[in-house]
Amino acid sequence: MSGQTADDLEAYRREVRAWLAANLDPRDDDAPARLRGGDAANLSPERVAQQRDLQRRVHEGGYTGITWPAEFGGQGLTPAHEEIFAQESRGYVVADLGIAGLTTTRVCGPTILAHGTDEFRRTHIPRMLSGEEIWVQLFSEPGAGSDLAGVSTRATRTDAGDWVLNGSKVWTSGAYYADYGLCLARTDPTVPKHRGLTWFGVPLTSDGVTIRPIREINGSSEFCEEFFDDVVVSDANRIGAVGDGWTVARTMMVFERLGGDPDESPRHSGARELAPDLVALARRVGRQDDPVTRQLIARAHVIDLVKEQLDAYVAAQAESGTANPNLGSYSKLAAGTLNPVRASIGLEIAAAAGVAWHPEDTEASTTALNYLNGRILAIAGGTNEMQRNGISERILGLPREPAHDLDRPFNELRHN
Amino acid sequence: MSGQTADDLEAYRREVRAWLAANLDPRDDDAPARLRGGDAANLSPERVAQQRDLQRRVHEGGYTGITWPAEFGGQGLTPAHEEIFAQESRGYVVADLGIAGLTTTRVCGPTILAHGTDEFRRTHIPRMLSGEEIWVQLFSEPGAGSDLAGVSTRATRTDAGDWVLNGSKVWTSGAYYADYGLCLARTDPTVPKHRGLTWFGVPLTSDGVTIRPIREINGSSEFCEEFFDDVVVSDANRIGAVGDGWTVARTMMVFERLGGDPDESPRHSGARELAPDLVALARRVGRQDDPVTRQLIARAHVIDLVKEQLDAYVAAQAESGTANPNLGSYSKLAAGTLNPVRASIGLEIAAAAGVAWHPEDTEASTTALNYLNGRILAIAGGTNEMQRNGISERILGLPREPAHDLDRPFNELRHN
Amino acid sequence: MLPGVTADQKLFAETAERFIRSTCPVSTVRRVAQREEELDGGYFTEIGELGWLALFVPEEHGGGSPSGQPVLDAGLIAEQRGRYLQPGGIVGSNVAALAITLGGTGEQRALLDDLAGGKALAAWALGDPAGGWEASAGVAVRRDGTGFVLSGTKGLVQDAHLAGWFLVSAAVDGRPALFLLPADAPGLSIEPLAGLDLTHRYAELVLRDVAVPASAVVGQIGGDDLGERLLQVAAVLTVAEMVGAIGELFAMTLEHARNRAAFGRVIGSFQAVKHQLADLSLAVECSRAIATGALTAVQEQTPDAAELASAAKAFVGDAAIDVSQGCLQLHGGIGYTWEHDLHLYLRRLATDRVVFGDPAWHRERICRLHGL
Amino acid sequence: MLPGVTADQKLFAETAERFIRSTCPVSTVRRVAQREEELDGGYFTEIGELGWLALFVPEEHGGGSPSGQPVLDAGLIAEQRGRYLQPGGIVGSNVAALAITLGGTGEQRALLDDLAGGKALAAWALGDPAGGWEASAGVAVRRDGTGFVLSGTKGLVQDAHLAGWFLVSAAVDGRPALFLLPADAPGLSIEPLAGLDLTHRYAELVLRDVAVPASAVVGQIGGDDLGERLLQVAAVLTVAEMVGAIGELFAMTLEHARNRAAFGRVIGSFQAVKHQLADLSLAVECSRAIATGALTAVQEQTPDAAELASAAKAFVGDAAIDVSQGCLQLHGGIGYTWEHDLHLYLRRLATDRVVFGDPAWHRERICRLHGL
Repeated sequence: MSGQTADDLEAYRREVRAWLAANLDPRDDDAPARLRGGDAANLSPERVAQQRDLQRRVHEGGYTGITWPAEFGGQGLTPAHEEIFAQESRGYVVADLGIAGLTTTRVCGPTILAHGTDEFRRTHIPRMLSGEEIWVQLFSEPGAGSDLAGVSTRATRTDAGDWVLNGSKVWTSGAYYADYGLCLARTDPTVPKHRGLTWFGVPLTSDGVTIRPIREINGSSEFCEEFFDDVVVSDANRIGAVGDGWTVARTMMVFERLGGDPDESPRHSGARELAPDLVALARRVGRQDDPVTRQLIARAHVIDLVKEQLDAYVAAQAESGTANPNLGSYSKLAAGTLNPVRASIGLEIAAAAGVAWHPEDTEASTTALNYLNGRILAIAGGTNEMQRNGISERILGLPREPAHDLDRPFNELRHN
Repeated sequence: MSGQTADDLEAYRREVRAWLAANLDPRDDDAPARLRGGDAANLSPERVAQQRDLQRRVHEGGYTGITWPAEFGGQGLTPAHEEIFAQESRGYVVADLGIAGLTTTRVCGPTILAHGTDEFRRTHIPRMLSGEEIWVQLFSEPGAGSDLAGVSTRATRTDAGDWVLNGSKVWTSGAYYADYGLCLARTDPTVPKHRGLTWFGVPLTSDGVTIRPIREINGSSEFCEEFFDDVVVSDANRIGAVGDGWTVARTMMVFERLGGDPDESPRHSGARELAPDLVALARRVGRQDDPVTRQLIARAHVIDLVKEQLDAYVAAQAESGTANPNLGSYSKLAAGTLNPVRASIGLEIAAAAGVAWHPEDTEASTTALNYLNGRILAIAGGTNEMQRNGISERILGLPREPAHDLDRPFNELRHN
Repeated sequence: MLPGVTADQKLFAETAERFIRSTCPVSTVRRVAQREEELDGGYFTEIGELGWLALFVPEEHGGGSPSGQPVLDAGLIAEQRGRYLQPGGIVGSNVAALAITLGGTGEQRALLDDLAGGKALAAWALGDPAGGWEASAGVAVRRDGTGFVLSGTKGLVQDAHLAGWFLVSAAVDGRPALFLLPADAPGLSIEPLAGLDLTHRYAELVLRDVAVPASAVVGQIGGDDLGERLLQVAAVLTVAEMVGAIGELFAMTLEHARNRAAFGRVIGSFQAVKHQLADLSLAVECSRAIATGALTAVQEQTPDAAELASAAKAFVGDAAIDVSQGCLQLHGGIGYTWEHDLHLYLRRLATDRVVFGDPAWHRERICRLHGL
Repeated sequence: MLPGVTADQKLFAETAERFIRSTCPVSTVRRVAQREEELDGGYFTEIGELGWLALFVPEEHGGGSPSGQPVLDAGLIAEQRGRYLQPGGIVGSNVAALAITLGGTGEQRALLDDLAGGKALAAWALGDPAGGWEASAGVAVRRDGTGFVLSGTKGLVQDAHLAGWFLVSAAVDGRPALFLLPADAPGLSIEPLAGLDLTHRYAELVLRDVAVPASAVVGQIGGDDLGERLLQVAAVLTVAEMVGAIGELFAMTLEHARNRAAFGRVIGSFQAVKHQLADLSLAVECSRAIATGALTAVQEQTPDAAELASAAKAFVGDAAIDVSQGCLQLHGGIGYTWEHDLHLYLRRLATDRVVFGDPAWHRERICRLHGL
C-alpha cells in the first residue's frame, strides 16, 4: 500500500471527482461546513435520518473509512488517498451527523478498531461507516469530572456471563440521537481505581437506559445525561479485557486529541476584523470614541490575536516532531483564562445594555450569553487547574502532586 | 494594682505632665513621629547616642516599662497608666531608636520577661528600658524564609557548657546599631525541626559576629545580614530551655503581631486626598483629563479606601473578642495583592515619565521606587502564599497541607 | 451579617431571614424567575408589615426603623434579600419614601403610608438606556406654564412592572430635579426588557410628552443635595444586596469544595483550590468592609459619604464578577447546569453591578467628587 | 530560541550567545550598570564584525543578513541581547540603517558602512517626554528657505550618549518626516536622564533651533510608509528583546523553585507554586508566540504587520510586568536584594515596556489602524 505512485494517486483523484460529481450535490459556500456544537440540540429526527442516508450513499460509493482495514468495511488505502477525498469533497454536501457523528468516526471507531474483538469489529465498524450506527462516548460522570478514572458506574457480572450496568454518565454531546454508547464502567471496586475499569458498547435503546438533555445556564441544551438502571449488556459487547479499561481509555484520549474539532481553530487567512462583536456593541451604545472603551476593544483584539498566534505556534512546534506532546495545554489554558477576560470586557463596554435589552432585539443578548459561556473552556475537556498541573509537571518538570488514590482500592477511596 | 481609682490616674497624669514639661522638649508637629523603616539606614552613630541619652532620661524619670514588673526595672503600673503617658508625651520629643528600638521594647523585652531567667532579666531588662541595650531579633535565615522553623544556624555545646554558634541570619532591621541579638539556633538536628531549637541572647560585639547591610533592589539598605563564625555564647545567655525554642518563638510572634508598627495603618481622620501621588503624577504628564488615566487614579483610590476599611473592619471584629484571631491575614493579603496593583497603576499613568527622569528632579523617581517596593508586603512578614494557607486552613477550615517535615529529624529533611 | 449591629438590628435581620426562608426561599425565587409562579402581592404587604418599606418613613406615616439608623437597617435587610435573591426590587420604594420624607409636598406625603405598608410600590427612574446615571440622563424637560413636559426614556428601571409610582430624575434648565409620577400618567409607558438577571425584572420607562404639574416636583429644582443623597442610598443598598449574594455564593462554593471529592480527596484539600478560595474570601471580606464603611458614612452623612458610596459600588461591582467567575470555576460542570442555583447569583450580580452606576461610572464620579 | 529558524539563523544566534557569554555576561553588564566599568567601544566594532548592525544594510555597504530575512535575523539577536541584558541599544542603529537603506540620499548612504561595522552608532528620536510616539511628538519644524529649523525635545532616546547620529522624527506641515542629524549639530544637545533601567541609559534630545538642510531629510516628507515601517521594526525588535529577558527571568525562577526548599520539600512541589509557574510559563509562551507572529509579519510586510507589531508590543508589555512580579514573588526575599540579578530584568522590562510605545498607546493605535 505504501508503494503507491503519484500516478496511482492521480487516478484515484480522477475517480473521486467523477463519483462526487455524479452522486453528491455541490455545496452552497455560505452554508456552515457542519452544525456546530451549539446547534447540536437542533438535530431533528428528520435531519438525522437524511444525513444517515447521505452517509450511506458515500459509504456505498466506497469513500468512508478510507484508511481503515478492508476486512472491517474500510477501504484499506493510505492517508494520501484520504486527503485527496477530503480535498475533492470540500465542494460537495457530505453527511453531517453533528458532534456524535464525529465521535463515531474519530473516537469510538478507531478505539474499537484498536481494542474490539474481530466479531465486534466486523459487526459494528461497517455500520459506523455507513451511518447506521451513531456512537457516543460515555465517560464523564456526575461524580467524576477532572478525576477521569474515578467513575462509579458499576458493571456486575451475571451468572450467565453478561453484565448489568447501574450508574449515570453526563456531558455527552448528541446522545439523544445516538444508537450506541461506548461506556466505561467499574467492574471491580476492590482494586485501585485505574485497574478495575472495563469498556462496553451499550445499545442506547436497551431497557433501563434513560437519556435526558441537560439544560445549561445559557438556557440551551447541547449535552445529555444518561442513567443506567439494571441495563443488561452482553459480554460480547465488551471492548478490551476485563479490568483493562484504562488502557483502552488512554487510546481513546489520543484519538480524541487528534480528532479535535477541525473548525475550532481556523488558521488566519488574511484580513481580520477588530473584535467585531465589541465594535458593534460599542457603536450600539455610542461609546466607540470613548478612550476607555477603545482600550477595552483593543485588549479583546489582542487576546484574539494572541490565542491565534499561540495556536499556530504550538502547531508549528508539534509539526517539528520533537516538541513536548503536552504543549497543547498552553492553547487550552490560554482559552480557559483569556476567554473569561474577554467576556467580562463585553460587560464593561455594554454597561446597562449588556444586562437588559428589548426582547425583539436578537443581537442584544450576545454580551450576556458570551458572559455566561465565557468559562466553558476553563472547565470542559480539562479544567484550568488540570492544565496547570499538566504544564507544571509534564512541561516544566516539577514534582508530581503526592497521590493518595493510586494504590488504594477504589471502594476505600473518598468519592462522590 | 487593678484597684486604682480615677483620682489615682488623674494624679498620675498631673505628675506626668509636670515631669514632661520640666524634662523634655516640645515636639515640632511637622517632624515625623519617628524614623520610618525606609530611613532606618540613616541612623548615624551620633544620632543613636543622642537617642540613647534621651531614652535614659525618660527611664530615670520613671516612665519606661510602665507596665513591666518593678523587680526588673519596670514601673509595675497598669495599661491605663501607660496610656496616660502615651497621650501626654505625644507633644514631646521622646527617644526614637528606630525599628530596633521598637523591637527591643515590644518584642525582645516581653519575650525575655516571659522566658528569661531571673538573673538574665535583672541584668538586661533595665538596660533595655534605659536605652543602654538595643536588641534585634535573629530569626530569618537565607535558607529559612516562609519555613520559619527551618533554621540551620547551629549552636553546639562545649565541654565547659557554653555554646558555639555558626551560621547566618538575614533581614534584620537595624542590626548595625544594635547591641544584642535574640538568636534562634538549632541545638539538636537529630530531632524533628520544631523540637531541636533554642534561643540565645548574643552580644553583637562578640568575636566572630559580622554584620553587613543588605543592599535592596531600590538601592537602599534597611536590613542587615549577620554571620556567626564560632561565636562563643555563655549558657547564661540562653533564653528558655534547651530544645524549647519553638515555644519561645510562638510567644515572640504574638508580641510581634501586637507590637506592629503603630504608624502603619493610621485610622482615617476626616479628609482624604484622591491618590495624591498619582494625581500629582497625572498632572506632571498632563493626563489629568484623560479618561483612561482618571479610571486608573480612581482604581488606586478605591484600593486605598478598601484597605483602610478592611483594616478598620478587622480591628472592629478583633475588638469584639469573639472573632477568629487569624483575620489579620486578610489585611496582610490585601496589602500583598493590592499594593502591587497600585504600583503598576503608577507605571501605566506615567508611561515614559515613570522610567526615566531628570536626575535633579527629586519627585520624579517616586513611581519607579513604588514599583520596586510594591511587593514588600507580598513577601516580608509572611508571603501571600503563607497568608492564603492560613486563611484557607485557619479561617475557612479547609484541610491542612499534608506535612512531610513535622515528624522527621531535621537532618534528614531537604533544606537549603 | 454586617458587624457592629445592635440587639434590635440583629433581631430585625434574623426575623427577615426567617421570613424569607419560609416564604420566599431560592426555590420559590426560581419558580418566579421561570414564570412558573407569579410573585404574590401579599409578599409586599407582608414585608410592609415587617417594616422593610417603612425605614425611611416618619412615624406619623407608619414608618420607623429599629435602630433609628434607617440606612444601616435597610442595609441589613438588603443583605438578606441579596443572599436569597429576593425578587421585587424594594430599593426604589425605599428611595422614593426617603425623597418624599425629605422633600415631599403635603400631598405627596399622603403616599407615605401606602409605601410604608407595601400597599404601593415605587421605582426610581434615574439612568438612561446607555448607562448614564446623571439626573439629566435620557429625559428632557421643558416648562409649560407652571408645569413641565417630560420626554425621553429612562433605562434599567428595576421591577417597574410592580410600581404604582415613579420617581423620575431629570434636569430642568440644567438643574437636577425629581418628579413623582403615577404609573398611569398619560404618555408614560413601561417597556419590559429581557435580561440576564432572572430574579429582578427591568424595563424602560418611556415618557412621551408627559405633562406634569408643578406639584409633582419633589424637593427643590436644583436641590442637588436630595438627588445626591438618594444616589448614595440607592448605591449602598444595592451594594448591600450584592454583598449578601456574594457571601452566599462563596459559602455555597466553600461547601462544595469541602464535599466534592476528586483523586480520593476533597477538592478543598488541594492547595491550588485552597488558595483560590482564600483569594475569593478576601474579595468577600473586602466587599463587606467597604460596604460597611459606606453604609455607615451614608447613614451618618459624613463628608466622605459620597466617595465611600461610589468606591463601594465600584469595588463590589468588580468583586462581584471576580467572585462569580471564581465560584463557577470551582464548581466545575455542575455549576454550568440550569438546575444549580449558581447561575441565578451570577446573573443577578452582573446586573446589580450596573444598576445605579457601573464601576467605571462611579470611578469617574470619584474623580469629580475630588475636583479632578 | 524563536522557532522555525534555518540552520544559518541557528548558527548566527548561537554565535551571538557565545559571544555575549564570553564578552559581556550579566556580571559585566552589572558592572557597567553600576558605572564600575565603561562599555568598551570595542564591543560595538566586535558586534559589527558579527554582523548584528549590518542586517538592514545592502551588501555594497558591507551589509547582509544570514537568511535574507533581516527582521527575523535581528529578532534572533535581539532575543539573545534581551536574555543577557546587553547594554548599548542597537535597535536605533538598525532602524537608522534601514531608514537610510530605504530612503537615504547618496550622501547619507555613505554612512551605512560605518553603521554596519559598528564604527558609528545611531539612535532614533521618536517619542516625546510625555510618552507620545507619533512622529510629530515633541518637536516643531519650520521651513527656512530650502531647509528647516527643528525645535523641541524628544524623550526616552535609548543610549543617546553612544550615538554619533540621530534619526529624528518630526512633522513638516502636518506630514511626517525623518531627519538625519549628526550628534554635533549646532543647537542639538543630549540631556542624560536617570532611570529605572540600569542596563540601558536614556536621554532627552533637546533641539534648540537646529538648522537642518534639505539634504538631511531621509525619504519623502509625508512618506508615511517609511516611518510606519521603522516603527514596526523598532517595536518588534524591542519585543524580541523583552521576550529574551522574560524567558530568562522565568527560567531563573523555575530553577529557583526546583532547588529552594521549605517545609522539607522543594517549593516547586507545592501546587500553589506549580500553578503560578504554569501561569507564568503561559505568559512566556504567549509572548513568544505573538512575537514570532509579529516578527514574521513585519519581515514579510503582510497587511497585518502593523497590527501584529502593536499587539505584540501591547501584550508583551503587559506580560513583562506580570512575569516580573510573579518571578519576584516566587523568589521571595532573595529576589529583593541588589546582588540578585532579578531586579536588573525587572527594571529593564518595565522600561522596554514603554520604549517605542507603551501598551495603552499601541492599543489606541490598533483601534486607529482598524479605522475605529
